[in-house]
Amino acid sequence: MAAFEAVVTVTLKPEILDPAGEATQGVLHHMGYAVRDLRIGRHIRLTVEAKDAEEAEGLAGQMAEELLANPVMETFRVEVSAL
Amino acid sequence: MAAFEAVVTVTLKPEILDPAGEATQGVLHHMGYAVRDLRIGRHIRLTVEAKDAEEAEGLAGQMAEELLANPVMETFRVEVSAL
Amino acid sequence: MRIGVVTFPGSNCDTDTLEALESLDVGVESIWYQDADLAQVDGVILPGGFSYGDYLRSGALAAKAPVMAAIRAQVEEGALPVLGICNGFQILTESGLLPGTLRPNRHGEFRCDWQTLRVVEASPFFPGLMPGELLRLPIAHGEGAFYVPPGTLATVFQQGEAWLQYVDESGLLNAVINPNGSMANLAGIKRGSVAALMPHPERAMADYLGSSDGRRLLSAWLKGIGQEGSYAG
Amino acid sequence: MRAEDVGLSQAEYQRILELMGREPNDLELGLYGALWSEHCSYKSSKSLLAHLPNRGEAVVQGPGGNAGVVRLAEGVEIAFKVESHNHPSYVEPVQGAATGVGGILRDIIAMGARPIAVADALRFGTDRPSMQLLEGVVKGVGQYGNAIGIPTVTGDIGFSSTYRANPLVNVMALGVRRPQEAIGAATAEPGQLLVLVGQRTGRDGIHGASLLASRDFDEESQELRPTVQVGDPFLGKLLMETTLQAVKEGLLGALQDLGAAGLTSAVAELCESSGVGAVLWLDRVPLREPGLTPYEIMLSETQERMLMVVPEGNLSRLQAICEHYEILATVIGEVTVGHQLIIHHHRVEEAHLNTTWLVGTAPRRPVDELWWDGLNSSATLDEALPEVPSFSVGLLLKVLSHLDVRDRWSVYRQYDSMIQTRTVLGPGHDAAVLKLRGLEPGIALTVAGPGRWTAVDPYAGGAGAVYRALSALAAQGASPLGLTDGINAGNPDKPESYRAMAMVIRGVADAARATGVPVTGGNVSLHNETQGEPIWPTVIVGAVGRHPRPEEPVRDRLSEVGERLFLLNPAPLNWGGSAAAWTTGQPTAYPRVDGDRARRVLEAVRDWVAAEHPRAMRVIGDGGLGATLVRLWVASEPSLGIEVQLAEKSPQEKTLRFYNESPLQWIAVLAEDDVDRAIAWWTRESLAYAELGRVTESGLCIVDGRYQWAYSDVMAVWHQAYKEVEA
Ligand SMILES: Nc1ncnc2c1ncn2[C@@H]1O[C@H](COP(=O)(O)OP(=O)(O)O)[C@@H](O)[C@H]1O
Ligand SMILES: [Mg+2]
Repeated sequence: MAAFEAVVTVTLKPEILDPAGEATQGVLHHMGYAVRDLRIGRHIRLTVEAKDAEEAEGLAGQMAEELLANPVMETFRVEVSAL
Repeated sequence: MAAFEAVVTVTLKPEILDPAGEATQGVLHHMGYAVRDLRIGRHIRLTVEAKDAEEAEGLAGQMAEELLANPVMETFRVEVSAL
Repeated sequence: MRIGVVTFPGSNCDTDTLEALESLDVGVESIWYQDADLAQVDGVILPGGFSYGDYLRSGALAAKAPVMAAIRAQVEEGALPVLGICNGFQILTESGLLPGTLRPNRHGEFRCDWQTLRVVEASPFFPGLMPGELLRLPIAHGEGAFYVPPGTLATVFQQGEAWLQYVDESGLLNAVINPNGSMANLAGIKRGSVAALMPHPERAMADYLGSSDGRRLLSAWLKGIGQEGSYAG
Repeated sequence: MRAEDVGLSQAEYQRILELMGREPNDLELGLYGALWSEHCSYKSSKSLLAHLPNRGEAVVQGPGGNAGVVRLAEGVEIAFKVESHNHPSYVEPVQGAATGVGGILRDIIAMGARPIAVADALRFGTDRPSMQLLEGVVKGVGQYGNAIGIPTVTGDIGFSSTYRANPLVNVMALGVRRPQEAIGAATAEPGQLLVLVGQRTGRDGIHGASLLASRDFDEESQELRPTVQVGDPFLGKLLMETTLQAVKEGLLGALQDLGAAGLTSAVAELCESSGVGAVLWLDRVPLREPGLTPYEIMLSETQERMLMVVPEGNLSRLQAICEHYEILATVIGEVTVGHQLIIHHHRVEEAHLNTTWLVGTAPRRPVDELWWDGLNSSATLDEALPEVPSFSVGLLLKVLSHLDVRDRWSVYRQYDSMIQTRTVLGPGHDAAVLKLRGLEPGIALTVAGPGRWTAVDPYAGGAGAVYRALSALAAQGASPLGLTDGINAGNPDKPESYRAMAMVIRGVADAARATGVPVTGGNVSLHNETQGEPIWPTVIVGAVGRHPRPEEPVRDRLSEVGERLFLLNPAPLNWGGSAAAWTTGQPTAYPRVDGDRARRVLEAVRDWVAAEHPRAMRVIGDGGLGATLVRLWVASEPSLGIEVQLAEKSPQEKTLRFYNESPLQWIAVLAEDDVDRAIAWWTRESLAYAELGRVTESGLCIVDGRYQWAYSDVMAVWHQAYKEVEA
């Protein structure tokens, strides 16, 4: 068993409204920045014990599916690295 | 000018408490996952116009400094890619 | 005397604050966040509640509003008295007019309740509010834990910036009574002519609402503005 | 597209063919599907709801509008209604609950009223996943209410495993307006413009009404899941201010919120209630993502939108207000003479329908009057008493930790209950009390509806919910102005579910009629059924009353040693539907009470309280007399105690007295000096009472001199947060 760092990036599906993103973008416009399509997601990092990277990735994916992301409105991506 | 995608990842400094992260980790434990050090940050993605990647990165960094991250408790990282 | 109450997009305690001031017989003016003209007012309140839905971080988006640049200029220039309530506190730390920041509550929940507070230090901006005095005021916030980086808390106290603390009903500091995990139980901070607190004095203007201590606090602030000469010190 | 794809039966499709004289195209079929859905047309319940009494002195607007309206005082009117958001809250608890709050607030705003209070009534299962759902829902209610700045001043929570896959999220909202600000959907006139204000339209919640909320939950509905609607309280606040400003300036000809079935139901209901037609230019509707079809635009349930009907001359002023608040306003159509709804998209006529067909002639299930008449006299359920446990110290602790009885504090402290500075009594009391500035009478409001009662007798439980709500008003000396009811039940196509729903409605109707309080609006949520298991039929009754002196509400705690405790209107000993009965596993039928007598008791108690202002009052609620005594006690100084003597002799009878939850009972706390006068009053009004005991300085609760509980023991069970449920 070894410790792995997993980063689960959870983002809203493109068709889902992101009120926080819109408000933030609006203020950036007021500040003079020409940005668009600003969307705010979650960056979740955790440490998990597994026998190899593959297993760690599997575990993190499972956690994302069951808890960290809500599949009706979000998608996620998992990246794993050894610690 | 070209469009670039910038991802600003904002994370809490290590010494800052993360109640949401703790709560999430607690639920994962209940569900039987042995995780630790779970921390939740923000994953902000946006599109910005710039003449090259370097300028795009500079702009995103500026936005992060001025608005997207609070330097008292957060740090950030910027990644830029062409669209 | 005229007091301006700023309305940011989505502000929701602005009306309560205007009404509280009116009940104290002071002239009031509602200031829209895009206005940069503060010539008509002797003091400004940044009200509580939410602004911009408190998206991103509470107070972060409002801190970039044009009116905040004007407030900053006047604060730096002379002594525009500014009082931040709850969200107003968050806006003031986000804009750097007050030290530190307000983290999400320790327990991760929004918390609405009654709370006893103790005055840490007297201030010329609040004549009559004496050190050790207790106030009972409502709190309502999700991000109210005052935080300054390690090693800087002592400075806050040394410089007289620690203003109000959460205490138990007998006035004692204790960790259990701390509603949000705030450092040193701090509930209010002041710096120069700027003061701010997480609790809501405008909600405690009559006994039938549970307390009149908000009336005491706001009256003291108005009195301080009335005696403007005292700021020089 | 086929009829089934939009939730219509073959018979309904045939009816459409008859009406139109041709086949509808896909868009037209979609509109029928939405408007003839259970959720929008009330096809199964409308004929039942028609039996609810809805007239009264104070009624300004009965059912039919977006919310009922009653008169509080000269120049002040109150709009209020309850709405459900059950299915969406199961799919996404935070957003489902948040958009539920946003939705009912827009109903109130659509009447020209400024929302000043929210009350949430929640029902969940009892397992750990249900507690997580609860956490999400509570977060969602708070997220929207707190951010938009409307206090959540009361609510209620109940539990049963039947709500596990069908949690209930019913939200009531209340607003105030001046009569000259009255507006609604019934006053649109030909030539006026249809202006869509607020959020850009996306693919959110398409088919939410027709499929998600109008069918049982099963494997199939997983696939039909519409895109989740996300609430934006920030935009909601801007939209609210914009709308109320436009109303105040008299700019609008009519006003309608966009709720279930979005633009479709907003336009159709507006046309139908105003007796006009409309032309829509869908290509003008601002979109959040490109490429939405006319079908999607018409059925999208994107939140934070309002439909304003504006005389052309007022348009520029309206646009100026919208610009100030940085909110979008777009002319998307025009009101026309007649009843035709014509929908264009890029100059192509995409649909041409008669709005009367869409709304007025929507099918409804008829009610056999004989059958209806029989509902309340149906053979009373088994009245034989089961084995009732003996009185014991342990039973009270068990009842106090029952999920339905516990302190709701862990939930309501997450809600801003004081914003707007009118809250004199907020959550944690039988009724909330609000004081309006510059007005003598205040508002008392409450919600009630234990599923435990309707579960064992839908009729008596429905009536009991009304009595319970009215008892809370009476305990404040407040006069009821109106009721709103949220009916939640299973699949109406199943005879037992349909009958249960009908019995609940009958119970509400009979109690409302007997007490003379009109029902001015409400909501029906059916198909709360998953894989064949329906929820307990559940009604949420909201009551609004005029409080005689809001600055001095009647308290609900003990204030000093020597105060005397009385049980007002003690009920015949009964076990039915009580938390104790469910705890020990042997619930029996909930008691039925005589309506005329209920009215007399309620009026007598209200008049007595208003005139004599007792030290404290508390309605006998969840957990019966025992739990109610505890609530009084723990709200007081811990040094105070209670000493009670029960008149009942046998240990079983004591248990029945201590835990029965029959309606229309109160604990009254009196100053020693007031006791004689109170007894004289009660006697004159033939109000029965039993002396319970007195307030002591022991810090203990003692019954019959031998059963005793310490403050800390009681708090340890009663004050637990819901998270601490056993797995
Ligand atoms: N249980 C009920 N009791 C009384 N009136 C009801 C009930 N259910 C619905 N109504 C009335 O029927 C009308 C339509 O309700 P609804 O479709 O929920 O309105 P909205 O579309 O604004 O949400 C409203 O006027 C409502 O008050
Ligand atoms: Mg409506």
